[in-house]
Amino acid sequence: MSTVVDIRNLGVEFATDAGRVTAVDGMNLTVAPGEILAIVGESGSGKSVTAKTILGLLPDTALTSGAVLLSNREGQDTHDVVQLTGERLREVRGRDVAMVFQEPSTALNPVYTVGWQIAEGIRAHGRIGRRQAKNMAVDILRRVGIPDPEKRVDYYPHQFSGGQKQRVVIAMALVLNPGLIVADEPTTALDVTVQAEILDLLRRCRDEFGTAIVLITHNMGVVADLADRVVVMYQSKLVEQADVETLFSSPREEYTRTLLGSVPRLGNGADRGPAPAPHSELGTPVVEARDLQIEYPGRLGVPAFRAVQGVTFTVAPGEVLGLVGESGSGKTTIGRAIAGLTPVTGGSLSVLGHEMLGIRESDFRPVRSEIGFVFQDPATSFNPRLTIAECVAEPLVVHGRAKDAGAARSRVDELLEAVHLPKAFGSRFPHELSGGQRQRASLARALALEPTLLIADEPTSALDVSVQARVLELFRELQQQFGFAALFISHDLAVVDMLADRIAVLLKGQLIEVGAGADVLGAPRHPYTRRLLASLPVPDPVEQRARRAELHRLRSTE
Amino acid sequence: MVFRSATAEQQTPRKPSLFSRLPVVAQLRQSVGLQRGMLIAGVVLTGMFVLCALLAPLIAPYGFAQSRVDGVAFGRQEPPSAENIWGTTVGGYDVFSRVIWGTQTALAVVVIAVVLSIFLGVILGLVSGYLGGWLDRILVVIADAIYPFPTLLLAIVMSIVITGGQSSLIGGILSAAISITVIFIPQYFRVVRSEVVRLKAEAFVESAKVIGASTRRIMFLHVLRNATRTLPLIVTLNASEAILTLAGLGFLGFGIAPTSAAEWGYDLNRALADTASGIWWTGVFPGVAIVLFVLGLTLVGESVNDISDPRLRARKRLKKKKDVSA
Amino acid sequence: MPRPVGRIARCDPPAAFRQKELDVTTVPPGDPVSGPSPVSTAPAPKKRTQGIGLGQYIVIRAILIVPTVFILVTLVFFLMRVVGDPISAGVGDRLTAEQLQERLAEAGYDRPIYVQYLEYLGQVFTGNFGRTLTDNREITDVLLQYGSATLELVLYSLIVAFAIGIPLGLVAAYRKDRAPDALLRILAILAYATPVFFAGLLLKLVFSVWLGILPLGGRADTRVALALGRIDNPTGIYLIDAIRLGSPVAIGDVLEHAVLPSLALGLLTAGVFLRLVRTNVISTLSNDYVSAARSRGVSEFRLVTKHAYKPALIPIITVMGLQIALLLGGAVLTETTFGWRGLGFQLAQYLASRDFVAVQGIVALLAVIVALTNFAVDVIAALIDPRVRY
Amino acid sequence: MTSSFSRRRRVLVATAGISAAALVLAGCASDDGESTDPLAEGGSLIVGTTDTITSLDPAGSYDAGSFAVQNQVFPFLYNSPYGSPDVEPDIAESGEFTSPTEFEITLKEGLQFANGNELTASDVKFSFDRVLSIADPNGPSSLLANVVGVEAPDDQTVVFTLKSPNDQTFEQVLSSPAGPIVDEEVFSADALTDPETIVDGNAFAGQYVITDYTANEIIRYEPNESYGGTLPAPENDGVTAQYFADETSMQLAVQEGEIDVATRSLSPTAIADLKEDDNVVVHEGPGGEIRYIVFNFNTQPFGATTAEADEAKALAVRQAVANLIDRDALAEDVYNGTYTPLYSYVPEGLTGANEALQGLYGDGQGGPDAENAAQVLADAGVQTPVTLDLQFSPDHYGASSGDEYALIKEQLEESGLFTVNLESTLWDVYSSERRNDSYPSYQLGWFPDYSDADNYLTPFFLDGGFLGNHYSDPEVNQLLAEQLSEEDPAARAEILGEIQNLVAEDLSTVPLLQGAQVAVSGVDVEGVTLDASFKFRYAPLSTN
Repeated sequence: MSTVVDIRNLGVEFATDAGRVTAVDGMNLTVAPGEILAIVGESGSGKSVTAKTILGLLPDTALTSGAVLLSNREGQDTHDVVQLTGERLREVRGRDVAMVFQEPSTALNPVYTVGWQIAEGIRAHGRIGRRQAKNMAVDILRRVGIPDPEKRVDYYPHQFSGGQKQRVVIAMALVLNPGLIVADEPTTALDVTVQAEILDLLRRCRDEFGTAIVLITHNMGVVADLADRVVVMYQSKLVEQADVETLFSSPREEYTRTLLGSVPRLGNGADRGPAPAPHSELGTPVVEARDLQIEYPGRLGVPAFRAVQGVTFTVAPGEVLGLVGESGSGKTTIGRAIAGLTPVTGGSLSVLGHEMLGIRESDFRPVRSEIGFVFQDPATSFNPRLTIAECVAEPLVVHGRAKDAGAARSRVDELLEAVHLPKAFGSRFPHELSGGQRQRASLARALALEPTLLIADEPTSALDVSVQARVLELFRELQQQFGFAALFISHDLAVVDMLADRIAVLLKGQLIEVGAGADVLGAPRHPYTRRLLASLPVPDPVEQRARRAELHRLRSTE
Repeated sequence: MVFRSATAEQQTPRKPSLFSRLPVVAQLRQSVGLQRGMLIAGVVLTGMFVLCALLAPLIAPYGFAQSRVDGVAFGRQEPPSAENIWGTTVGGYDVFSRVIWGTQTALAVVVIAVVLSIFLGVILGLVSGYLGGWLDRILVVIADAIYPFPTLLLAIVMSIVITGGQSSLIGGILSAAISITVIFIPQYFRVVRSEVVRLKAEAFVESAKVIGASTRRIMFLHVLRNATRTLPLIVTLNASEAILTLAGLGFLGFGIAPTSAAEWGYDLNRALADTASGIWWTGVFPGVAIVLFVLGLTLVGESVNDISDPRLRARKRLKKKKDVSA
Repeated sequence: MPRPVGRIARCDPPAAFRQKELDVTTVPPGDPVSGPSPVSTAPAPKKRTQGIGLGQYIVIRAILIVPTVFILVTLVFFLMRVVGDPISAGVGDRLTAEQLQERLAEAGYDRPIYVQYLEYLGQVFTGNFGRTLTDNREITDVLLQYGSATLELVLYSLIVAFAIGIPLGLVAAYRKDRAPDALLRILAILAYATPVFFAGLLLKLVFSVWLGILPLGGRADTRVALALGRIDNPTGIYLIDAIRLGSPVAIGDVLEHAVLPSLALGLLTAGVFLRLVRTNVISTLSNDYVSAARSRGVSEFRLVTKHAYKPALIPIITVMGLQIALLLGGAVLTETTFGWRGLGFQLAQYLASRDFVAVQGIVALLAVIVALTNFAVDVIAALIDPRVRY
Repeated sequence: MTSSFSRRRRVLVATAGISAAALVLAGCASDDGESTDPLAEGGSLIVGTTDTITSLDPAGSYDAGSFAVQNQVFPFLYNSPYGSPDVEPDIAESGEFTSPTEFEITLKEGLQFANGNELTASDVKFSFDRVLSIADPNGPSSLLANVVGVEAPDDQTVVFTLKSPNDQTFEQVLSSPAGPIVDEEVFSADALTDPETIVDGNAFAGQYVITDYTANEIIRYEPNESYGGTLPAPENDGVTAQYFADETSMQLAVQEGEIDVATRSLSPTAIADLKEDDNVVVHEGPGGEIRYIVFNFNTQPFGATTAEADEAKALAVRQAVANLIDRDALAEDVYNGTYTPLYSYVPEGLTGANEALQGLYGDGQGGPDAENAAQVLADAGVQTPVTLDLQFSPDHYGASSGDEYALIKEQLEESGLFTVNLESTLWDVYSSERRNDSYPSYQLGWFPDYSDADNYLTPFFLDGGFLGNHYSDPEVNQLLAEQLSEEDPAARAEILGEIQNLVAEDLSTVPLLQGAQVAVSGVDVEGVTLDASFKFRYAPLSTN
């Protein structure tokens, strides 16, 4: 059989503020009908641009060269999307190729019902009555697994959960039964448990609808789970192309090997050396939470939102506690409460011997020198108007260890060195550093006063995998060097597994399981933990197939 | 959201010179095509008026309250001639000279009003936004109440209150400027406050808090320095509004007396009665001056706004390989 | 209120925005075109799903009108007391100092200001706004008579503004940074850079003086006005009254008189609307859901007029509400320019004669209108936004 | 309908056609074919004005705009016949001083209001009593300061008891804004009466009745058949008064023939323009309005409370000013002849007026004379230039005040004898500040309550007058009292002349200009009467 899409020598350039930027260079690839092709790569590798080119969705500022030959499902009709414009391009979109977007909450128009939005796509391709279009919408919603579609076809996007929204987006893509779906990071915005369901749905798309899928992702686990064939992109170019088993088992290119090697894997935590002693033997806990409750006050008649309800745990000196949970589980709230950013509303939380319930800021301020905090987003955690050196010196200045940033410079240099940043970076501004470099600087700042407790709130979730691996490595190194206790917050079990001595699992504000890393990950007691573990795709197609079966078993038993 | 600040930043690999980071200049460098054209047109127009204001004594052939030269009166409502190139007003003054001198009045009012309102508005917005509490709530309610109120009416009442009805040059300019300030403060207050509230939740402010920095240090070192991002834009837009308000005051007869200063709104007011008699030159010239000055400032303001907003900024469309060298 | 994510979240209804502010507070989101897409995203910000009901929201919003009106009335009361009194202003050049004092005392203006203030509040509380001092009319009568004139003018202007501003705004947004956009924007800026009185002057010069096809000012010819005054229970909105009168000549005359003032005021507002629609539609056009719709083959016309327009409407309407309130301010100048006897014209007169009772009454009404408009706009925005509705 | 079928009318008809179609579509057109055109009724004379009306109720107004209306519809005991400043009985049969402080009036027989109510002495008493008892802040009660009480012993007789004896101005007072006679069955005795009540009650007994009244927009007058006064019956079948919001529209309206007469007030520019227009006639007549500069005797240069107080020098300064003023230039350049030079305190046209200042100052012909001015100052030993603070109000006496005072400043400074600090202040502050001695010299204007020379003298120059400029001259006080009760008109005129001469020497004020009454009418309009009564009457107007 022929191909659904045949990309030949594709080049894309953009006009940006910095001038001309090449996004895709000399790209060649084909997708066969019913095939799932994954394009992987880190940010800026050009994978998303490639995907958008297939639909002719690039903005005016892009200049495209080469050809993207798109065939319809039956394979009789082929168009070069690059050459198409206006009405002809519009006809192809949705009929021959459709797209699934990364963020379902932005890909759905908030002010129209999902039924209307699905019907828009249908009615754009031929004279189809309103009623008939709606029937088609109900039908497709049912097929992507939306319960009670007759009623929910008239719902607005915000009335669906995140996973259901993504199902709706997929339904929209499927409704005209195109031969190809381009899925741009379709699960990145979702929690792992939901991600597994969406991946199943995409697999069904192929199996039931016979649709080919171009899957754009950075997540090697997702690739291993779903793809038939993989294309690796790096710096606008295609570096390697292979079927999925081959790629994971014997990657040819150095870059692919690095990429695969950077992916954190479950079970790697075991090599951290001897299992830590029970924490009670390590002295007075640095953090001790007993029946901790945290509420966010409601605005104007809204009942208060209880983010954390009755959580009890401790962090011993020198210990790394990993706090894991999906979005909304309250893990970030706990971290913020320990740092005194969010007030505690009930129970007890003792931080370095200070009871946080009802504490006054002025009483807590001196204690802050003992606490370091690393924020999730390195882009926003630095004052853009201060240099890196000034930012890192800030704790020293505030706590009177140095008169001003200049006086602290030698100490700042030491710190930068400790986080493997060149001294010269101190005089740069935050935006002149890459994400990984900024996160290192963030670590340097957090460690400036040699704190006894470090709180790291998803410190690597905004970073590419290879960068993430290096930052995590650094974190571990520093922890061993300085011996601080740490609360490491993450949604990624594999990441936590790499660092944490003990792991605590949160579900909807409640602590459902806590224990040594190996115990929690190796022999989870709580069904949620088990499902969480099983949902996490591993970067190994063979193993992942087995895990998928395990997940299905778990789901069916629940 | 995560990538917000990444956008503008990633594209500047080197630290640009101070000059090129100045508002307007920075945007001019970033702009392309029509957007650039509009910005340049705005800058040129505005610059022209500022020059006129500075060089008024050189440009204007006569004084703004001069009705005769060498003892010979110009005559009243004389049509444009060699002596009075844009004719004379009903008061017997030279229209051209009054239009030129009028730039001085307009500029003075704009500068005073904008400076005063920025100063007060920023302080209030910062304190209110960062500290919150009852002070914040009260200020917000007051600002909300005043904000949508027709500015001109407020300006009229304020100008009566401030001058006690007197309209000398300094008094007139000051009162117009202060009246306009009173209207603008809520605007600056709201902009700065919302910016401060946004910044308050930013990671870098929280990280300063975690470090243990004092409230004052956070407010001034971390928040204030970042909250002023949007001010250049509001300044240009408000400057144009200030001119319109001044003209409106003058038009309604609450402005500056003709013998104290030249003021376009006043001249327009007087010219209104001339329309039915077909005397167009007394009104058209000062009117066009207002329109062009406001147009210039608005073009600058809006272009700066569009260019600083990546969603609205135009970028060069790439042509086929031919002009790669360009 | 649930706080929806993203752009629309910034249109916090109670804190009404003005168009300029809306633009500048708009935090640039990830630049959609500056480079290839980022790989990883942080988990979406947590959204609070439980919110108050629409009904409750409306009630709270309605209650908020009270302090707004109260503040404005208070402000105007004290400001007006500082500026002078209507008696000195009215008959000050014919009375001796003693006679003047006597009259001031009789009117009660020599009492402490807070006593006068409390008395005024008490009156207002009972719905008694008093009588104008200069022409001894019930404030409510004044408001009804001139309010309807202003209402008529504002309605015409809004028709002009909507008819011009919205379609052209959509065109400009769609043809962003091309010639039509630049042209439309310059025209829009010209429309609001031109003081309404200057626009009025030019319009009058051209259409009334030179071409002689439209009247210079007023709301109707003498005969028409006389006839309109004679019908039973006139609405004060001349067009309606003229239709009730059943005279085509009267309708034509009334409409003719409305052309120039509504153009002058309407064009000004149209310029603002155009810019507002353009900015917001450009911003929604860059949203994923528009790309998503485009990826399904929805036509560009529908993308602009439906998919991008309706979400953009929420901020647009919020700001438009404010603009409508500001129209009232513009009405002062327009009415003065065209001799259109409405609230604005009358307010300027009363201000000049320092008739503070009248000014307070009109300002209180303006404040109520402004507050009600904002309220209505918030409710409409809430109705458009299903996230609030459900 | 009026003459010219203007350009606009044609367009109007065109739009009317369209809207007729719309009407039919809307189903709103009146279906009875016989119904007359609702617009036909206003087909009589239209008079335009930019006046504003404070109140239709005479007790609540003391201004020209309101009085102009009241004059058409309310009867007076005394009124001025067309063409004369002096008054004669109107609805009064006769009136005389029965004792020095009692003025007795006999009413005509069979007087009635348009609503059929009889007009008796009781109504007269009611009318004056309510003005005094309501004493509205905007009302004319101060005009009746001399009235102690009013009695109506029978239906035809009214007796006024006065404070000062033999008040020769009292007949004039009866024709003033305090004098309209109202219907006691319609008007309230202790509160102002709404225009609606007055119009609905048809409580009119003047030359006209009002049939339609929209405040400050439109008033429809119909002739009053039951008017029993001495003024002639209206020459027209009704007048519609249109109140314009701006003079430009009115100017165009009269040019286009949409209105037949335009009265107060048109700008000097407009009048100059209209004089060139063949379609309209510009009528001018003497005006009662005067403009003058007041000197504050305490704070003017060398005034009584200044550091270098010197009465002679202060007088010299005033005289120098009077010498330097070029009234012709002011009248022609600034006002295009809508004001005329005023050389005395009583305007030309009134009985007893003279030109006291013309001979005393300037070149003797009315023109300025810088040498005289220099001489006066030098004789008094005043060092020149004298710094003079001169105030004017930009918003009370018309927009041309600014031009007027700019020119005065020029005239004074041109000689090199003065340095003038010209300042302007909005009216409300101005009118209180001037009483507080804040302004050494300042602009004022005056519009008479009634057309008698006394009204231009007593309020100004008698001790305790409204000027409050600390001018006091016992001789003037004495003469003012004398003229008031002098029954012989010739003797009285002589005293009035003497007063003017005395004040002209002392220069309590420097009179500048006298307003001309101006009306513009279509060429086919007759009967425009602008006389020294300063009342614009609708009754003589007619079209042919």
